[in-house]
Amino acid sequence: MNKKKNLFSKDVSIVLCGKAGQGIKTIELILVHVLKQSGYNVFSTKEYMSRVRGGSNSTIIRVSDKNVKSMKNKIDILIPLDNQAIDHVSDRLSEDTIILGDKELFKDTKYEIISIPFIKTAKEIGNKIYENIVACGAILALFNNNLEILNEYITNKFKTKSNDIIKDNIAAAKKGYELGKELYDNSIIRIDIASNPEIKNDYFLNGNDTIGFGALMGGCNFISSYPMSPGTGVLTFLSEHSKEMGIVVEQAEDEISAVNMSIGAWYAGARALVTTSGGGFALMGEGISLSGVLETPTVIHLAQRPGPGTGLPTRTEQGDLEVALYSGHGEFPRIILAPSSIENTIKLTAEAFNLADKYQSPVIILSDQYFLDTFYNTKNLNLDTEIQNHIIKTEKDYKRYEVSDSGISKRGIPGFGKGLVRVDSDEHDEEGRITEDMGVRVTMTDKRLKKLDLIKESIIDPIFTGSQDYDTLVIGWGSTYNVIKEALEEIDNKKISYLHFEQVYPISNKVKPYLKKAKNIIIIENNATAQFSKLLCISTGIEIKNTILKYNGIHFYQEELVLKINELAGDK
Amino acid sequence: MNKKKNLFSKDVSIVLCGKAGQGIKTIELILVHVLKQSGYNVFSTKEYMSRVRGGSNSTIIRVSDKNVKSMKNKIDILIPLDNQAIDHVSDRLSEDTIILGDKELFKDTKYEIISIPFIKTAKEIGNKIYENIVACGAILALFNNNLEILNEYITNKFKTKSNDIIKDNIAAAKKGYELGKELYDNSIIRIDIASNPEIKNDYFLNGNDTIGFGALMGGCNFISSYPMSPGTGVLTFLSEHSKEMGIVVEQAEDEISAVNMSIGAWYAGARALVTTSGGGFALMGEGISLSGVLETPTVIHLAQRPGPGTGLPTRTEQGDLEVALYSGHGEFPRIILAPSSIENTIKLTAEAFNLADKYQSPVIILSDQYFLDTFYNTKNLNLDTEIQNHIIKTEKDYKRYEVSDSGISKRGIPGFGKGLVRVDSDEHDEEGRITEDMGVRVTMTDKRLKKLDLIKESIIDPIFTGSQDYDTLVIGWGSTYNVIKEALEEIDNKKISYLHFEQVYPISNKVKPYLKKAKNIIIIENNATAQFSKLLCISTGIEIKNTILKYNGIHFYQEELVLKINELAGDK
Amino acid sequence: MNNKFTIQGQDIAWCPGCGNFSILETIKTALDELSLERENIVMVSGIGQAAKMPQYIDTNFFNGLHGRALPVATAIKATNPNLTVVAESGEGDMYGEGGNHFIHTIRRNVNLTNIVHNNMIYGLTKGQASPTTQVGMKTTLQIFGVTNEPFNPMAVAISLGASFVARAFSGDKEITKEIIKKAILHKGYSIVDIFQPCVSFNKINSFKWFKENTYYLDDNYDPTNQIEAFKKALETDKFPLGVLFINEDRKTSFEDNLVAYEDNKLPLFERGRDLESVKLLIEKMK
Amino acid sequence: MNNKFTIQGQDIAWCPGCGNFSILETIKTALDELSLERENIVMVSGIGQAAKMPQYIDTNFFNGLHGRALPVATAIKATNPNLTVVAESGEGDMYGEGGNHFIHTIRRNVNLTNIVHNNMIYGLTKGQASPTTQVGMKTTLQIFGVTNEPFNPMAVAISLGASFVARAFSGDKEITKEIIKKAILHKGYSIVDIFQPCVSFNKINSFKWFKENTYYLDDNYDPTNQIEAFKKALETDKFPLGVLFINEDRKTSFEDNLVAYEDNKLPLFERGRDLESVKLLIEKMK
Ligand SMILES: Cc1ncc(C[n+]2csc(CCOP(=O)(O)OP(=O)(O)O)c2C)c(N)n1
Ligand SMILES: Cc1ncc(C[n+]2csc(CCOP(=O)(O)OP(=O)(O)O)c2C)c(N)n1
Ligand code: SF4
Ligand code: SF4
Ligand SMILES: [Mg+2]
Ligand SMILES: [Mg+2]
Repeated sequence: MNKKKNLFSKDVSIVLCGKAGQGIKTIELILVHVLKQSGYNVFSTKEYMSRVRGGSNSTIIRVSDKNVKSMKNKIDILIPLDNQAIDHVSDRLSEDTIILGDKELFKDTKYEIISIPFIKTAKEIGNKIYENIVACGAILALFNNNLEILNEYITNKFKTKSNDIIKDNIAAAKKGYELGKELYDNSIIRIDIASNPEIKNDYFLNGNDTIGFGALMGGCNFISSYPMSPGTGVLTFLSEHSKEMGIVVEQAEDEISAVNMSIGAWYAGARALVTTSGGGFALMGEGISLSGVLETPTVIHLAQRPGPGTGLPTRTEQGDLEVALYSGHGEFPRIILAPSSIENTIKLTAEAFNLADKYQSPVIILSDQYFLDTFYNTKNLNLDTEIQNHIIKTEKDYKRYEVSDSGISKRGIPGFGKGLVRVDSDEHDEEGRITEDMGVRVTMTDKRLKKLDLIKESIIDPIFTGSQDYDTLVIGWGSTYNVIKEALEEIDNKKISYLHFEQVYPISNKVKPYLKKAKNIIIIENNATAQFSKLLCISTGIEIKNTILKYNGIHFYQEELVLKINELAGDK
Repeated sequence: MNKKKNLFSKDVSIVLCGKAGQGIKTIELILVHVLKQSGYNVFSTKEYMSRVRGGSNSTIIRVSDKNVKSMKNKIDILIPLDNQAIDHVSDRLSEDTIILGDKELFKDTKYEIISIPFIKTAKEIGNKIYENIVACGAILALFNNNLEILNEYITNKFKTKSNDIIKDNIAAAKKGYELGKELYDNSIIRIDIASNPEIKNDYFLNGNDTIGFGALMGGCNFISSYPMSPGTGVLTFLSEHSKEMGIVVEQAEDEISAVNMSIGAWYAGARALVTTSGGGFALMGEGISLSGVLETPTVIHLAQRPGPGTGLPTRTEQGDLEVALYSGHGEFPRIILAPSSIENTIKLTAEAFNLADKYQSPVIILSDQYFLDTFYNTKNLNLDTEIQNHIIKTEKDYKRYEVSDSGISKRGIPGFGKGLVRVDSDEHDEEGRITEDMGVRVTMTDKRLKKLDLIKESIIDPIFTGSQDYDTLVIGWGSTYNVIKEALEEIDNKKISYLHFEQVYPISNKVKPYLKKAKNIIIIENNATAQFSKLLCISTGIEIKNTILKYNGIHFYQEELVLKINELAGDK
Repeated sequence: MNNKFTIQGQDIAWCPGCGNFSILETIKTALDELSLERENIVMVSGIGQAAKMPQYIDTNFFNGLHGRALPVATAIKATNPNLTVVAESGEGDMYGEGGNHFIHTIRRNVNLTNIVHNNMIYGLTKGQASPTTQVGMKTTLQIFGVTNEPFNPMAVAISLGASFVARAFSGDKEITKEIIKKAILHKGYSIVDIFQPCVSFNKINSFKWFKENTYYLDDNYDPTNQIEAFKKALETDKFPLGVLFINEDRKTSFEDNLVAYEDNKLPLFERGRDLESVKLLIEKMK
Repeated sequence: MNNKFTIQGQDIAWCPGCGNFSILETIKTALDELSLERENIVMVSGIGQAAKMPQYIDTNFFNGLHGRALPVATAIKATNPNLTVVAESGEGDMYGEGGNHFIHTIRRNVNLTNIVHNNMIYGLTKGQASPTTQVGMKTTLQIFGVTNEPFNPMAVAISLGASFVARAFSGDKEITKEIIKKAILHKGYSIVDIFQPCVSFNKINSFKWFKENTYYLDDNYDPTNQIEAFKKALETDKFPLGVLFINEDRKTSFEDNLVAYEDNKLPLFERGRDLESVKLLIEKMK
């Protein structure tokens, strides 16, 4: 037996891997909850195949004495739940990785496995399905934690089920705990990371929740969408709160209907959201253009996954920035926001509704599978957002497109006031009636485009981290925020600073000096063609030549960023 | 009475204006044909409202002693066919404009009108509808031309109708001719432009025809489209030739069906075309992405009109470059061609099919209403194009996505050879089967993107005009070619040269030196946001600051370009 | 005929003699006779000749994209159930480009009125076949004649158990007006497919042709029987006019079923954001 | 059961117990019994669990976009009428996202076979309502229960006079195989809607439920009567299985009507470009 590291006192990455349908999601949910409630800093994310049963999916749970918000590639403890699991993550295993599994499943593996009889134990209690809970109990024991919170959780989770089920689950947890405790007590594995009771009061939610809550904070009361991974989660979230919060929820027959419904809803006074992924979004281009010409707001959540075509439905990528930026024919302004952290996204999403309403333009929220599926605990949720409602009560002589200095006309809605609200996707005059007058055409185009200048006045500043005195500037956008930040913390080079964009369009003029100052710019994107670097080129006139790109369907790991940033920052 | 210019010996612009349904199109067709057959250089284009009857439409016929290929704003002779016509074009009238009309219609106009009793004359012959032919006869007389060719044309046009109809039309032409001849003989209007019998042998066709013939030259044998102005013309063209040329023509239920049909057709061995306009194209984004991931070719003709939304359905704009460039989610190569002249477009369009086939990628032909509706005579049609057919007969072990050095895999089709042709919009392996293997994902993405390098090796060179020793470089793309060229000829400044793009994406590396050399770059685009300048910025790293933009729904006129180029080239 | 829905001195972009003029008059009269307020009506349309209708009626309107009137109308009604919503367009728009929305709006049973001007041709784009163009007809595009079977909107609507299904003829203003009034008053989705001559591009299905090839259902006709209605819908030697079908089983409309209105009947715009509840929910994430 | 359409040693991504396995077997057997060659069949699908089917059959396939199998299949057939074309997908794909293509493909009468796995749920995306989900069923998304009326594909197809309309049940492999064979042999558009239990997300419409809530049309049933077929299509207490309707009036298929094949029967890829004719046409422009 090699002398593996068996004591984890600062940081541990535990990976659970098994088939779809085996209930990894349940273990994940239970463990992260219980660990966090026990006062640990917990980070968790998952990767999964596009199938309902079978295949290989995995979840990582990282526990640390610091509030970590991203993950490393390397696995400290692997818990394989079926016999393909080890192969599935084999390139993330190191000499040091401890594999904790049920030997029954791994009769002739070359890997060394510390066996826990999950299955036998579960069966003894009465059913193989208790395997999950046995595993939960065992893992908790490695932390030398107690079972109280788990038992509470179980009782609560199964409260609608029979008493027997609760009893069996609690027994399973206990049995698992005992098995794990043995390993702990014999110093085979010990996770002695300090817990902190204050963490109990931290928030603990994933990206999907932040967008859902953000929508609620932004006054969203209408959602029409067509299911598409990974965009569906937000639809489900709002449906779950539809009754209490008074949200109209409709599953549309297709994405074209979804986006047109949302524009109709805004027109009539709702605050509507559409959620989708790349392929569905590609069908909404005409609708976005409609929102542009009508100056009727719309908010679209575009949850990215790798394309083109159907691509990799359950994986992650930042490959849809350009389609978000340019889809829809003709010329009109838009706003694109890219959620970057759990802390900021509730506010960011709520702002999307205010921005759409204020500028009467489409707003796109550009997230991705990685962001949506990632949890970590945090103390600070930025909830500081007000509803800015820009609807007016109309007078009799109301003109929907009255020309104003700012480009913005007051927005009325039908049935509120004495005025009539006329909107037309043809070029129109101030009253909203079709026109072919060339002068009016120019006036209206100018009016619409002028709003972009106004939008530019209040762009969300990019997040700058590091010293003002840098040689190298690292640039990121969207979901890569935490992993880049933590990689740079690890690199700890005062000459490298970091600029991260939560609003990716339009780009503020303030950005150019940051770029000009750098001797070396490195842009990091989870795509193959560095789409954001092109946008920065157009916006600032500066070409960025150093790119760190990844497009295998997986988000960045900390280690690879450390390596590549060092490489590029070094060789000047 | 002012002393107006009444003798035209080099160049004359005649504008016919009237209601939709009044038959201006007929007059235009007859006149341009007869004038060209009489040996005149003829240019003609039109502008019209989005309605079937009523409103105000106009056609310009420019006759010149040179082979002119663009138009001026100013009207030499206006022939108003209804009482709103003069108002409709009033800002194009000058002191010198001669208005030739039926006084009956203009009882209390402030304009001076030389009256010809079109209506009365027509009625005398038997029907108000002969008004058109009366007008044709009269105009021809101003050229001191004879009636032979007109009579021939009439006989031919109405050959399926009764003899009486032919007789009446010929009589109407004669009557009109006599009325016009009076004006000529009395030196009230004389058009004494030299004709040249060789011009009879020139080609005379409009942009729409060139794209239609180009498709035929490119071996197009399938078209599925949904009608949308100004894209419908190409569909109608191919339908008209469907029987003789063996073309499958189907009007799809919507644009999504159209683009998916076309991809299915290519898959099965056809050479398919889709024609549409911006709004329809916006619906095809997902299909374009499908073409990208399947590496199944597709050719889309995107006939631009002003957006966003429904916009101005019958007007012109170059506002859809960006949507052409970026629509479709995910990352994959594409090619965009922008027809610029009658001479080159048959070949350009035919090449679109070869390029799509060779690179197994979407190819977009980006025209616009102005280009499609514009005629001029020309001696040189570039017809030098070969069919490059890239389909192979498959062997039993055929793999559709076999990895190759170039990125291109041999393309088989079902039913041709012993192999099976499997294509999947999910990420796939060499056999075309769905995969979630990250390594294969990267290989396949690289393979697809690599084709762009290959495409870049044979980009159609931009057309350079002028001296190599320039200070100012004017840049244009697509339909503006002739008007910019003729404006520059008028400016005649050796320090200004001209670079015009017929292939707008990808941009060749050869272009950068042209831009670097210039002290001053002026880009001219028929849109509001200078979309091509942004693409040049990304492609070359050079920002272009001088723009001449027009977005009122109308193409550029020669005079305004002369003015603005002089302005921008001057104040350096 | 002028009433409060009339806009004075407007240039109407239809061809002289077009059946749309009668429909315009019919609808204005119907709205007026129903004593509806201008501010409380929204006319939603797509793109086409028929879709220009809202331009000529003095109410709120949403003139959206070709084929997309129904999703917009659905959302408007769901956002503010107090509004009277009419979705009006041509048959190319509603059954061609918008065909998918047509079938799914029927399934939803949104309480709106869907008026389709069926001229059996694409008018605005100058004469291509529409989904209802008859086989054999030659058009500007189908120069060898149409070969696809025409779409039967009545049969499809009935087969999906649509709430109210009627067919009318633009030429008969009085009867058509009464049908439209019934449709608007009907709770749930109602469709009125109106035969409308296009004098410019459809020389076959003219005013005269429609007169000769239609008849009115007689007073004894019972529109509540789905099978009988279906039989009527299949008749094409002479097309029956009138209310073909009323589905008495469809008692609840789309808006009725929305949980958002279960405890609160206010239209969405009249509700504030319930910040406290949201914050409470977020606090639960601790 | 192995035949020439079987792919050995493949990992099939469906859940154990899923009705799709039986359909897979049924189709492979049907193709084999029809003595079709692998190279001459194209399976076209969209996206979904059902849409994975072509991956598991050793023929040509085109696994395209969600909802878009029918336009692709139409074009393949029109480009090469010698191929046997099957368009197969789930009911969400065919009647939801692809609903517009469904109705217009029926109108065209393309000579292809449309197989729809109707599990009354969105399988791949984990359990949202599909167009055929029954009212009241609670799903991962419709947590308060479905309220929209289910789409009736049989009734709609019959109302549009579809050429061949059948319904089957995945559990009955032998009968289903025979229906599929008839559908493929039928000239013109044929649809086979197959009830298929989804064991993961549809706990209501289970194997047992389908068994109990269906019956086979008896041998005396005459499928050529549109009205009778319609009546059958409306039955929902127990759903009839078998060939519901054959439209004897539809004699020509889409490809038959294409002028491109009037003088030349070759599939498009076998024809060269007729350069001379094109040049002649261009010369006429002088
Ligand atoms: C997405 C899109 N495709 C195509 C068009 C072009 N278009 C406008 S109206 C129309 C058809 C009109 O026919 P119909 O709906 O029957 O109305 P009608 O003009 O006959 O009243 C078409 C194809 C468009 N505006 N948008
Ligand atoms: C344009 C688009 N929208 C949505 C999706 C996501 N999606 C994939 S399959 C599917 C539904 C599957 O349901 P169904 O067609 O009934 O097939 P099943 O999985 O039940 O066999 C959806 C919504 C997609 N791939 N593309
Ligand atoms: S084209 Fe036809 S439908 Fe359109 S306005 Fe003219 S007559 Fe009416
Ligand atoms: S989710 Fe349902 S349809 Fe999909 S494979 Fe599993 S059982 Fe079959
Ligand atoms: Mg019509
Ligand atoms: Mg399904």
